[in-house]
Amino acid sequence: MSEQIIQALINGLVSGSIYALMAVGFTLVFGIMHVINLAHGELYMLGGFSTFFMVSIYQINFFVALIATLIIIGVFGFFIEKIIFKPLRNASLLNTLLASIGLSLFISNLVLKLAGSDMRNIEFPFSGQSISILGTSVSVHRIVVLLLTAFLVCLLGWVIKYTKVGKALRATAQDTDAAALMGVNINLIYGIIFAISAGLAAVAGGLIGSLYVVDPSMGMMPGMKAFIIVILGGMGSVVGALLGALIFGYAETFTTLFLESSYQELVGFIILILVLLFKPSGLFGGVNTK
Amino acid sequence: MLNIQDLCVNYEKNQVIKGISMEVKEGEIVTLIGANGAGKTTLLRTISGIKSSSSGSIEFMGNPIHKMPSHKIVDLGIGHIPEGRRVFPEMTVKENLEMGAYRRKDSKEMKKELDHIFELFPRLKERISQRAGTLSGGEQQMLAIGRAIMLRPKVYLFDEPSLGIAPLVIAEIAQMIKRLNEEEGATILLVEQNANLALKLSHRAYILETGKISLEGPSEELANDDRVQKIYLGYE
Amino acid sequence: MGKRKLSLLAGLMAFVLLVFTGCSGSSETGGKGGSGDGGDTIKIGIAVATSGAIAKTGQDSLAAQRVAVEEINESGGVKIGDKSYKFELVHYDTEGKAESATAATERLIQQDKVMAVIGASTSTETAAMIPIAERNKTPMLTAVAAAPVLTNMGANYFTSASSQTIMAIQKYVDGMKNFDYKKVAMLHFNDEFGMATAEAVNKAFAENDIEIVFQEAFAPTQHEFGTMLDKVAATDAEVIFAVAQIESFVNLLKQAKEKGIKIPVRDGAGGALEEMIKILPPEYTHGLVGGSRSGRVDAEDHKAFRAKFEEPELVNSFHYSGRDSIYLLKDAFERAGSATDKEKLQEAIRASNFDGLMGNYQFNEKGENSIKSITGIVLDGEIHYYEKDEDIPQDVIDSIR
Amino acid sequence: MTKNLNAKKLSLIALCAIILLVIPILLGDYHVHVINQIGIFIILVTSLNLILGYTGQLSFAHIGLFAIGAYTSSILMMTYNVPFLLSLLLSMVASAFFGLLVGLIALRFTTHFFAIVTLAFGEIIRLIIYNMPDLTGGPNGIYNIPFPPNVFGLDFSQRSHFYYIILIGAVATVLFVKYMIGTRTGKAMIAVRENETFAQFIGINTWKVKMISFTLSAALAGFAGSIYAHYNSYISPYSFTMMESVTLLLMVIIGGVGTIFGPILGAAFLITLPELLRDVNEWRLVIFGALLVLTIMFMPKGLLGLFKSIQEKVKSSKKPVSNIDSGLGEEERKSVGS
Repeated sequence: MSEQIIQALINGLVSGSIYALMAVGFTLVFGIMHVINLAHGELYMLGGFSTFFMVSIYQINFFVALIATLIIIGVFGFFIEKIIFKPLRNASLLNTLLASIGLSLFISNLVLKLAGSDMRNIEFPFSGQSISILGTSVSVHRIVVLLLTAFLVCLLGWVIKYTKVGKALRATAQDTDAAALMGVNINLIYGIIFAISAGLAAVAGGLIGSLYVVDPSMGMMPGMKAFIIVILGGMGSVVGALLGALIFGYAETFTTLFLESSYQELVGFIILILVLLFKPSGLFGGVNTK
Repeated sequence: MLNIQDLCVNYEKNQVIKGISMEVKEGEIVTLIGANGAGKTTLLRTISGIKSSSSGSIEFMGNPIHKMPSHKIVDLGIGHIPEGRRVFPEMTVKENLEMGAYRRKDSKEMKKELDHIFELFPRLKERISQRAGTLSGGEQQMLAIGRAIMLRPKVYLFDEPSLGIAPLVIAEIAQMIKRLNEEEGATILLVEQNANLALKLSHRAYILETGKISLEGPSEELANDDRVQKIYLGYE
Repeated sequence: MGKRKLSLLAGLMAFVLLVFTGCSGSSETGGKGGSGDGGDTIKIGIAVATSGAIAKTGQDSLAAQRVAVEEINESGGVKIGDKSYKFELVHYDTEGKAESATAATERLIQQDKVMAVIGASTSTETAAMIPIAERNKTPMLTAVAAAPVLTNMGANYFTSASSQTIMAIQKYVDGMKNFDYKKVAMLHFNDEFGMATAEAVNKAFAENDIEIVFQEAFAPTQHEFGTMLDKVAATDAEVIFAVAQIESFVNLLKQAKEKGIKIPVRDGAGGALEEMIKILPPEYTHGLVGGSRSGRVDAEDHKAFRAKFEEPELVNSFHYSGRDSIYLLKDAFERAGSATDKEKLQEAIRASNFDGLMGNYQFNEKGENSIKSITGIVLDGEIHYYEKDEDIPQDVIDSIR
Repeated sequence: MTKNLNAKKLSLIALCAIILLVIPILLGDYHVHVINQIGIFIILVTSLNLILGYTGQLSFAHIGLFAIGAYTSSILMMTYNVPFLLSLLLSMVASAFFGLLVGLIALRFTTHFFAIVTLAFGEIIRLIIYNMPDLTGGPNGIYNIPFPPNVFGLDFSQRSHFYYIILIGAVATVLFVKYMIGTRTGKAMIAVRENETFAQFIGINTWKVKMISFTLSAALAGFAGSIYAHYNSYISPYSFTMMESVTLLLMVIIGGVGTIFGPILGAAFLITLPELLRDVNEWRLVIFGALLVLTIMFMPKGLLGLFKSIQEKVKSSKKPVSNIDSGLGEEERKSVGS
């Protein structure tokens, strides 16, 4: 049993880190732009496809493909913001939410039409290898996912904390008008936020696509879960998103360990409601919840 | 220096500013007095490019700026200290000041500027790594002014600097505004509800009533005007 | 309500009426003398999901149905009496939603006047469609959805031509016996298909002294099986029996391999083997055993059929099943001796004794078919098939155990 | 309303009534079926509009309450042989009861927190139905749900006869909501929507008003659910997912939120459009998605808003009056959420 618990602790950490990449981008867009982007999952799916095509069709190195995916989908995200969300800048929360659902339908069905519904497997360089941690074996694949996620989150944290763009992002999040008065180009910042969010989701898609499989409907659940995690952690809070992702990862793992897998979804929602009952703005919420 | 012609601004379907023409000359302190909801804040926001106008023009040193995005307007040298201070609450005092110099490229000059501001407001230096949200109202106002000075703008737009601030600190801030004008030659457009203070500080004044200018002239003259005394200065 | 709105309402209703009557008009004239007036085409309605999350099965079976119709029409059509008819397919997308499926069915039957409906992708859609076929006395076949709930609804006009879980159960038992497995870990979907299969397998295994030492249900959307596999590894199970669709199955295999779990995995859903070897490299699938529902894909008929597709290697069990559904109908029409009598057609369908690619189709009074599942074993990325009465060579068994 | 019942208006009402009554005679079963579905969704969306459009609370739990109505009615009638009308009534009571429970917890939250909590509840209801096979049939759903008993020679197993039940239900629901909005409570709801703090300030118990609105709208959702179950004679948890919930919201938004007529227009549009697009099959959802984005971008006030602005343009071109407030009425759409 103790070995199973150690395994579960590691499994939960990996699941949590995967959710974290999705949730951080989602929360950035919400926290700064006040847009609930339910097409987030489709950007993740596009990332999975982009990585698949580069790795398995054009034989590009997996890690190079991930970086390329980050950039390509990031740029795509930038233009999505310009074309769809910029004109909706003054629309209500519900209207942008519905527009994002329309976008999600459009992207997923277009990919379905163009690429077909077949599942695809991304070849991962170290597949099948594993190392021993605390007496249990963990696959190299998962460790790479974990490390890459940690690296990206730290990198993002560093950018936000210390760079000029990061400061502008934070200023915009805290007070958009005041940031504009400082000379921050708000339109550009919004585009950058969307690009970062899309890029992170796309990398998550590539990483998870390699862990699982890639297909046009793969984005639906992770997109939904990112939404719930972000609410759990507190809308707009990056730290909250990370913590929410871990809680969610562990909740799922321990539901499987002690109850049954099929209760995962139910347990997730119940945790959400319980957390909100005791902390109505989410774990780290309350700062930017306009 | 700042020239506004027939400016109209709408919120949704309601016209808030209904054709304003006014001028601020170099080296002047001009004040804009009016009741709540007269459109003062909207006017300043329109000058900074946060709000777009529906017709009319704004010229700054010969450049038409009414169609410019706000970051370009900042580049031209307009510093806006918004109503309610609007400091970035989750950032430290230092970070807030650095944000003020966001458009400036010369980092060496910036250091000097910081020292200068700490000289002007020694209290900010004491709180340099404190989060701005934890400062008192007066300190936040100082920070907001300091933040604007970081940019070295040619024109300062002050929006209700005395609002919600302890009377002692108001005097200090008024002093600062005067110093900026006299010692550094800054041009200032001041929006104030506290007409008494504003008229004392300024050279010229405009009176704004429901989106229109109802009266204008040198501040001293206006301070002696019957109507102004009755409505804005509270004399019986 | 104001006058303005009332007139708007009236206008809207008039518009809808106009559009609808316009639609029905055009589709009747466009139908080139439908089957109703004894023309030379017979219309078959297809209602499967070709968009949305579960589009794959529908797209595959539909593609095969189109090929089958083309084959039939080119080789003389459907011969009824001394006349020959051509098949015409009318397909509507159901999105995997019951609401869309019912509307599609109504439209096929009412508007397009099809003689039979084939559908749908999920059991939910199919279950919602059955009452409509029943009310309109229109024969309905399913080539994809396979849950027992469908044939348990007691409909007279519904027949299941997709391979039935029930028929495979004995095969699963035999499979366990062949390999001498006594302790099984069963992982299954918690949907209608998974639950029904699990229940039937539980019963059959108990009767044959095969112990299920571990059983767990999971949602079809689940991708992560790490902890579940850890739990299985802690038991003394000799084999994992997985009732899962392709996506979950692939993840299960990948993660078992990743964790270094040596317990072999068996397919308990049917139809996954051929997909698995396409998606995964050989080292993941080696030793995988399943009751294949594709028929013997190495047979000449299968090869000839696959050759009609641009990418023959992508042809799977849903293609074969879709193709069979059309030929089954052709056979039924010819025996019914009428291109217009739905009742006779229904009787003929139920009385089928038809050899398709998947196997031999015969139906019981509930509309369940009798296709015998064959065993498939994956060795080095290739599937080897064994009929019911064929013995699996000992060396193959040893190499897997 | 009684005052200006002039001849023109009466004749328009009569025209509408006649068109509505003859629909099943003129059209085939397929079209009647589509119209019936529209009718059921008009009931459901109109009830959602009460909480979303008039009280300003973005609820995703509606689909769950709809499901409770459908299941309650089916189980009562099939397992306990309760007569149809009583099942219908009890399903409304059950939905109202669960609506009350959900409301008690969810209405502690505002804006997107309320939205997400209701979304969680909607999903929890579905998952519980899914995981209780003994009562609800679990993933298999419930089939062979009986039709209402025949009356006046109407056989409700026929689409064209069931049409009249739906027609009565839809008209009754729309009229009820219209009446509700005119009452004191209804006006309080609108006050809450417009400015909750102000509503509190003028002495409205906003929490109570929101609870009443939520519970009433839940009861109506139960009503719609019961009709849905007996009409389709088959229900399963798959018909009550979050995506359907989103479809409901879309109907409200595309029609025109916070108006009586908007939900009718929205339901009609969003059910008819996919049917009209049937011939493009695989491209259908691609086009639908794009249309959705474009609609929200260019018609933020919904179809009704579009009609209104066209009407205003026609009007203003006739007589150039610069009255800026002409378009603002009681039914003006209010943005929901932040």
